Amino acid sequence: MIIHQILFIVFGVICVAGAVNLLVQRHPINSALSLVVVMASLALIYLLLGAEFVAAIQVIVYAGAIMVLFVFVIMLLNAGAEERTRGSHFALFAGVPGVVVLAGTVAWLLVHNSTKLGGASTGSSQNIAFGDTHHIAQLLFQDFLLPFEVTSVLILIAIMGAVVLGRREG
Amino acid sequence: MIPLSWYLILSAVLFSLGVFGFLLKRNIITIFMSIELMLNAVNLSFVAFANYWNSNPGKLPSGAAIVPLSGHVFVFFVMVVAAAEAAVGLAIIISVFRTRETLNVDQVNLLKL
Amino acid sequence: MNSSILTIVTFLPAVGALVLMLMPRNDRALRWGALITSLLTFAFSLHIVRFFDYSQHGFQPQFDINVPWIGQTIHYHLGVDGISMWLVLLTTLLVPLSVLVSWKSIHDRVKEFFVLLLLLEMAMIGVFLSLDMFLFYVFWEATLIPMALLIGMYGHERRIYAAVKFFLYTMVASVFMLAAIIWLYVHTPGPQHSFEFEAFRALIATNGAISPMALQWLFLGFFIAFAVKVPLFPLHTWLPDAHVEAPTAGSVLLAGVLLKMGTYGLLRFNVGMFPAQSATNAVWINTLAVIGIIYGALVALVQPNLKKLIAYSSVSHLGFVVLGIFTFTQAGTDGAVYQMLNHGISTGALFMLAGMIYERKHTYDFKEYGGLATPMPVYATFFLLAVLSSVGLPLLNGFVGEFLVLSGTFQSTASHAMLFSILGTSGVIWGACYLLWMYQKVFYGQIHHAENRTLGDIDRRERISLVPLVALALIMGVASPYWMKSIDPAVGGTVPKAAAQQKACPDQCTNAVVVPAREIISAAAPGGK
Amino acid sequence: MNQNLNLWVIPLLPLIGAAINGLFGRRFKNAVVSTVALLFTAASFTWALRAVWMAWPGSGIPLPYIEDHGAWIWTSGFSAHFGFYLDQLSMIMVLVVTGVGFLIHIYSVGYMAHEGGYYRFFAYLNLFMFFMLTLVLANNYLLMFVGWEGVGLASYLLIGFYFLKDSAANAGKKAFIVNRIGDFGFLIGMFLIIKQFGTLNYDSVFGQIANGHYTPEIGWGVFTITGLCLLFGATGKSAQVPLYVWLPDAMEGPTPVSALIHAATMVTAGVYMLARSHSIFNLAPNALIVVAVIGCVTAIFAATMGLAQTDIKRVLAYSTVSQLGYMVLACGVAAYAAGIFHLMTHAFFKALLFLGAGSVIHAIGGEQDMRRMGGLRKKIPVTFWVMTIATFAIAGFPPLAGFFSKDEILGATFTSPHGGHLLWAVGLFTAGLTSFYMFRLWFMTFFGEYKPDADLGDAHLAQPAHAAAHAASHADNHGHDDHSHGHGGVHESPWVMLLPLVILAVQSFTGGWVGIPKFMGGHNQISAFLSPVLESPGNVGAERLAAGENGTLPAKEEEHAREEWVLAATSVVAASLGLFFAWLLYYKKRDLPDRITVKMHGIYAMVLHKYYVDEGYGAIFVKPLLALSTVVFWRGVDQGIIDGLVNGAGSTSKGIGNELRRMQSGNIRSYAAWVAVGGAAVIAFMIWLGVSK
Amino acid sequence: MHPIQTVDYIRILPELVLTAFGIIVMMADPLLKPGASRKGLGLISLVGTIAAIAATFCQIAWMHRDPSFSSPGWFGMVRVDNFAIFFHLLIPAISAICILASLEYLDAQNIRSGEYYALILFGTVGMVLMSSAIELVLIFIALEISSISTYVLAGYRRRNAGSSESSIKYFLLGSFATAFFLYGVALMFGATGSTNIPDIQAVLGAGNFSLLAIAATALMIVGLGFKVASAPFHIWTPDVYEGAPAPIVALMSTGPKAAAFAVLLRVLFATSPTKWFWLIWISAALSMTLGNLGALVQNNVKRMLAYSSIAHAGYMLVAFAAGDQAGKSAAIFYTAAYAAMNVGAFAVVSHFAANGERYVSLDDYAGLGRRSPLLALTLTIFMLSLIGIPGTVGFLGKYFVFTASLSATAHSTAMVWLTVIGLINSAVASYYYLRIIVVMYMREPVMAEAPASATAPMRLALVLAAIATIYLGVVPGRVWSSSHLGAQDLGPKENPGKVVYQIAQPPVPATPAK
Repeated sequence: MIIHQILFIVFGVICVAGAVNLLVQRHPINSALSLVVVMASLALIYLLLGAEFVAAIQVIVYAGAIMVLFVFVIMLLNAGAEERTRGSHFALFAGVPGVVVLAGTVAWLLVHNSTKLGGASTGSSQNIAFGDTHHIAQLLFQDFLLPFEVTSVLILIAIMGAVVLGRREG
Repeated sequence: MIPLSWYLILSAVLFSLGVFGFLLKRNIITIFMSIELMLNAVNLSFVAFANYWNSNPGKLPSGAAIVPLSGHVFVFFVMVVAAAEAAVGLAIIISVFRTRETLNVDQVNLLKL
Repeated sequence: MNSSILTIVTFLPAVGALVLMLMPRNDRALRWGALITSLLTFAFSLHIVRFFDYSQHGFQPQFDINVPWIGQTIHYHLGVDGISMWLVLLTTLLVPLSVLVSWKSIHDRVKEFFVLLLLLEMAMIGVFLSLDMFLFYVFWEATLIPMALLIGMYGHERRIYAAVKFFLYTMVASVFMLAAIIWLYVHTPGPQHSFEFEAFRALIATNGAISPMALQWLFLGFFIAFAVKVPLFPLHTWLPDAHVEAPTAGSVLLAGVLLKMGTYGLLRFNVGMFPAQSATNAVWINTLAVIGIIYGALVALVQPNLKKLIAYSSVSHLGFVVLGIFTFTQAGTDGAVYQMLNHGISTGALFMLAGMIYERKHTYDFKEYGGLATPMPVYATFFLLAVLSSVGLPLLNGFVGEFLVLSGTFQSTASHAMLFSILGTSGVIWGACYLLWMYQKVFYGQIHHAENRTLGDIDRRERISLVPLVALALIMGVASPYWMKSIDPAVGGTVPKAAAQQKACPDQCTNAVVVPAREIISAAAPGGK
Repeated sequence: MNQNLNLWVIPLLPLIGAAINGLFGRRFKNAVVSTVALLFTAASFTWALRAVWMAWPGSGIPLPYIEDHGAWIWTSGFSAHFGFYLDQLSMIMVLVVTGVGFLIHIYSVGYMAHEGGYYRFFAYLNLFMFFMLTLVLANNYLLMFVGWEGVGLASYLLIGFYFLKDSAANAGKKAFIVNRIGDFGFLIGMFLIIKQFGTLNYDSVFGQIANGHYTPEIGWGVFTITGLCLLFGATGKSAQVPLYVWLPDAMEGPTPVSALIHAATMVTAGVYMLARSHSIFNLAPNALIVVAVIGCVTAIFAATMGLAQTDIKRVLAYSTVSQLGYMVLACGVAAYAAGIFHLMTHAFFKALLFLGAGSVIHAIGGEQDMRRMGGLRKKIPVTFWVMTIATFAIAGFPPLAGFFSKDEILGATFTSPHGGHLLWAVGLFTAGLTSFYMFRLWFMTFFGEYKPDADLGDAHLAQPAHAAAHAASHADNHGHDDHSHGHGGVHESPWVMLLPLVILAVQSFTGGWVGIPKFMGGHNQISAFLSPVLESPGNVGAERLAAGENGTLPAKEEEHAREEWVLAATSVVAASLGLFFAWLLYYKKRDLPDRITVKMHGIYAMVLHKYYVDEGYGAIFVKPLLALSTVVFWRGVDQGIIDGLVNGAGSTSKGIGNELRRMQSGNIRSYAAWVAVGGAAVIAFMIWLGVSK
Repeated sequence: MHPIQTVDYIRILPELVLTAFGIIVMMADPLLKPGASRKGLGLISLVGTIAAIAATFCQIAWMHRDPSFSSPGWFGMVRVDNFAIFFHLLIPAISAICILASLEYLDAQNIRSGEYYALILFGTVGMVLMSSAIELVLIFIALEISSISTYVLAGYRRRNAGSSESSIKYFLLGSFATAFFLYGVALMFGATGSTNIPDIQAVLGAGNFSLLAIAATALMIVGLGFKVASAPFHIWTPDVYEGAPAPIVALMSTGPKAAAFAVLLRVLFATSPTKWFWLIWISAALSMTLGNLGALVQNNVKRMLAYSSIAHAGYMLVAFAAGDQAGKSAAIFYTAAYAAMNVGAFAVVSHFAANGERYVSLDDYAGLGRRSPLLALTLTIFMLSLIGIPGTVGFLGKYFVFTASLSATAHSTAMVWLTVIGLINSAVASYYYLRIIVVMYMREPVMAEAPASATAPMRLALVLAAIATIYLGVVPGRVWSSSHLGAQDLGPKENPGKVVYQIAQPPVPATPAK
């Protein structure tokens, strides 16, 4: 299935490029757009992995809703390009190597275990579209009913929190 | 056949880039975006593992079958939470901006030592 | 009554403190309240002496009360033996006197003062009565706070430094004891572990139950906590500061009781639980004790400050106690216990006296004194008696203890005991030096400061507070068997090995032609037949 | 048979007196105070007489008589009781103490009449009596030690009676501390006895020695060490070298005190103790030698110091030290009975001398410097005569008391096997010196002209530096016994003071007759009386004792008698020489002493300054010790090292805390970096652990 | 399809009750006048927390009747065992006291907004749920609920720059850490195929402890370590605590922390203690040391208490490191102990801080013993407890922890050392707690006027906290035995439903005196 590999590589590269661009761009709006790129390509990778439902809400919720919110706030606050202040040497000189170590360790671990983990099957074997809405819904409204319901509380406080913080001093 | 580790490494790379973003970006909103990036990376891992368990069905010691889809469900919840966090987080950012008139984290350091 | 008397004695002060806390801020009523509470406690503690069974030998706690407290393993276990009984009595005696000496000197935050004082009393009594190590530690630490607050709230210029130093010194040291206690606890045979003193003792006595190395560390864990409290050289530097800054009542109780907690701990727990480790460590401990005796005295000799001098004298005196304990002879240990009481009385009296002069002069500096015997003859007399008691003049209490300690040490088979005894005996010289020097500085010579000419002599309240101590100094100097009859058998439980080694003492009156007082002897000295 | 002597009454009576006066005396009139004090002392004396009478050898009460009043210190390992012990030795002591004590009480009534703190004085004096009687009557060493320390206390209080004067306060303190140094030895000695015998009771200690088949130690055994320790104790109390320094200073006390405590009774306690412990010493020949040497050295040393003193009481003080040296010497040559005999006679004449001196001082208004006296013979005749008797007695002229006792000691010394002749020679020379300085005192005080306003400049001294010191020391001494009398009228003392003088004079005269040796035709009753108690060791004095007592060796007795006549004669000659030189220098050619001192100012200054012993002690022990304590211990170890470490630990923690808080930069990115670094570390560490397993 | 049974609703009864009250408060808020005091709402929410406690007792009763109550419910999502019950009681109680303290605080700060209470209630829902959730999804959501509500509450003093800074710091770093946690969950899912804790435990227990699982554990430790403020993830704590409103600090330093510890206990003991022993050991030692040394030099009381909270997390981790039954019990007990004293301490701070949180510096406390003896007394009690003076719960907490660590059979030498480090630390710590006492009692007041006297609810809060501190310090038997029972429901030897929670203290055989 070479096409899958090619697709993965293409979207993977776009993904990483978007992420790097997020870091490189100085204006938040550019960063936000880069993030949208990352998310979109991730949605495609999800599709490669057979996660249709996830791919769909990735686009709808993330790229659609959340990123709009970001852009909205950026506009609202009229955020300009960030100035390169030197607030933290520690982040640069200890944090960056730290992350490199972190990433290196995880990468080594994954490569090391890659044989054991085997390959991701995409549409090859038994249940191609195992991540479709039907199955998800069954899970979500039975096994994961409680979390789902509890999410309502989460959203409630998110709304309330946003209202409380966002409204003018009364 | 794409090795699972490819996905995972992609996920790890994205996660690390997210962390770098947090460490290196000055704009609070961008930093928040970096966090979103990290969450996305995590989601990728979930989906990849779900795929893995789907293709390598197994049983738990309790006798029940492994449900690969719970990875997807997890991603769903992560997104919900991310959305909620985004709402609150951006509200907090607005609140900070109101008091400090800046979005530069390096200048949000009243509390220290 | 017999099973609850210890509980009553321990917690009556706390109840009093609670009542005081709820009372309105009427200073007079508060003072009386504290006085009555402490006197009641004293009266109840007399019950112990009255109904104590003097025929028991070894470590046999009486008036036992033992009920589970926290879970199955931590017990509320109080008991009294011949040693702790007198220390409790000393405590209950000194507290009312402390209330009396604070009558006028404390006029600010009176309520807090007496509440703290009574809480302190509860904790101190608890320390001496606890037979459950957990409970012991609880009371042990509980003494810390009221004392630190008394110093810090009612002390003099450098009070905060002194209070904090006192607190940290003791706190740091006692956590090691806590570690040792817990370690022992978890190694008591399960499944139901125990904090019982006896259980610890049995555990340690069990061959091979604990490695020698661990035993050594445990010993040190206990030792350091007690050594700081004693205080043993070189852990003594908190003491002068604490004393100088403390209010009179604080000093009295600090010197009179709190230091005894250290020596009591050494005797009961270090020697009582770790006989073998005590023996192997005795050499350096005794060395420190002897250094303490001489060093404390020498430093006392050059102090320009009355209270500091008395404080260093405590270092010296407590050195005798430690020496007596760690040479493991019956006489020496008897003497050490006796010396604990003596020191409480004589140094307590000295601190009370120092406080009285402070109330008049607001300084402890010798330079401000001189010639006070003329305006204050009664005061001078009391002071002289206290000094003599402290010097160890025969027929006063100090001598009995010192002599027994030193002669016991001399007879001891512990290594270098004879040398320690000789060096320790030199303490009688030093003691005379610094105390007489002090007495002269304060009372003799011409009056150099005009205002000293008109100093009032001590009034009735002050006399009442001093008389018991001075009287006790005399009585304990001539009638020591009354105390020994309970101390000696109890000590016999702690140093049984040493007691066995002791040569059987030939009868004292074989050649006596007339023994008019045979009955008195046998009455005074149980087991002395 | 089973008569109860109730010895406890003897010490208790003065104690009651002391208590009454001490507690309530402030509100009493002087008359009441003195009545109480005298009453209880007299009662005590009476009771002592009764006890002695009842227990007199042959009266049916076996000696030693012991009574026990229960435990004082009791432990299952060791105990000491309140017990009293009466034998021949304590009979003599108790009579001397109560008798002389009573007389001095009477004297004090007059002498102290105008002093402040009258009640205090008598309370102390009674207290002293209590302790002294406890000392001599105790039936064990520990109770003896009670008295021993107690008399030290009384001495401290009485020396410091004029506590407003720094010199008096200092002297009291010095006395107590120096005594304590001696007590140190006594204590160690007691520890050794306990170690050896398990008890401190006389009867069982001596009983064990008697039944223990001990042989005298060769070398340095436990008895020798014990003996030396006890000796050290005795040197403190009895003012022997090297601890004699307190006694001259003790003259700061009122004169009756000097008479009672620092001449007649307390200072002899050491001798008593040595005699009491003779069983131990008899087993320790080496210790005896040391005792003898100490005694001898003290005798000559103090006598030389006495030569140059100008303070009348100080002369007497050195003389006391010197005489105590004799007594110790006697003990050292195992002539314990002789020592006790001298103790007794010395108590009489030295008390008399002091009281007489007191009378003189009293008469001329508190002046103590002999150079301001002179010609008092006519003005205070009674005093003059009693002093004359005392002076001749101490100088050793027969048939006065001092002659017999001193002769006995010198005789015993001569026959002692341990370097006896040398010791004897020194003793003899000392006797001459004693005679000299005593007559010097006598002449300076009572003969010549009365010169109350004599200029005390540096007439004696060529070197101004010494003069300054001299003057300073005199300034201190001025105004002793600050009487309210004026300077002018010299008057005889009142009868209450003279009465004891007269009685003591009689005793000084006749007191020695109980010890007239055999060779003079006497019976030496005192020696016979004491012999059951004070046996000498077999190898030291048995021969002499045998000769003196039973006459079992008639051949030798003859030879001895001749020898002893010679010895007695020599000592009389020595005394006479002393008298002659004193007459020459201080009566006939009064300018001669000044000339001599100018010529020999080095030696003179040295003697005058008591060989700089006090200064030496100060420089060698006291000052370095104080400096050590202050600089090294207190400032150095305590505040520097220990507190430095403690506070250092505190500030180090704070320092670390201050460094650590820099972690808290306030920057979110830094914080995130911490989390990231921490996370990296955690993962790397756990993976490493997982892999390495 | 299994129908959802009544018992399942009982299993989430406290959450339901709290949510209901939260909604009531939220709905009632707009009905009140904008500038009016929201005290009524506070009282309603107080009732809500009490109702939650009552609901928990209902659960206990149910458990008594039906042992299967403790088996997982809601399709394996929650398990209300003794462990959960412990926190179901503890957390609403904490919230209740914080609400009591807030009633006065909000008035003093002129904050007139009822959402405050609603947020507390909803946050409590999350915390309560965290303790009973056994599915990582649910744990994650519950964690987010409690976190988000505290993010918002931390920024509630909106006029204050410090408050919003605290909020943003907490929010950004919290989300950052959550991402780590999630990553760990993802890896764990990959390693075991499940996100259900009992399943994970079963898989790992069966010997399939792959490196992936180790990495997953490590990442979850990072995330949860952040929530409990253990070193080296403690770094946010002082800043956030300093800026947040004092009653909220009282809440967030105890409630979410206790809940996070509950999760940590669930998660860590689902894996094998040998894997993370050294990690926790180091973290414990570091937390104690860094926390205490940092606190030594603080002058701001809130900040000092923040550092102290780091140190206390360290003590709790010591109990974790012990790893056995005793250790788990000790950790559980310690959460309650710490809650009692710390809520009290912050309640005093919040009362004393006055309008605008002006008085939070140590110097402001000078002479408090004179100006306001009762307030000083209560603060003293809490400080003594934090020091670990016997007679207070702080001492017993430490005692249980160190007993556990010394009795640990695995790594016993290392545990002895950890104990020694801990004990020395607690001695060092006594310095800065003592400093507050010293300042209150031994310095002369700088400000003449007494602080405003506490309102009745604040008094009630203080009294309750003080009573809890002392009561638990003197007779902890009941709480200790329930924490012990709770510990039995954790870890490999798990046997749900077997041990029934007991309300009464287990009967003690009367030990004869001798």
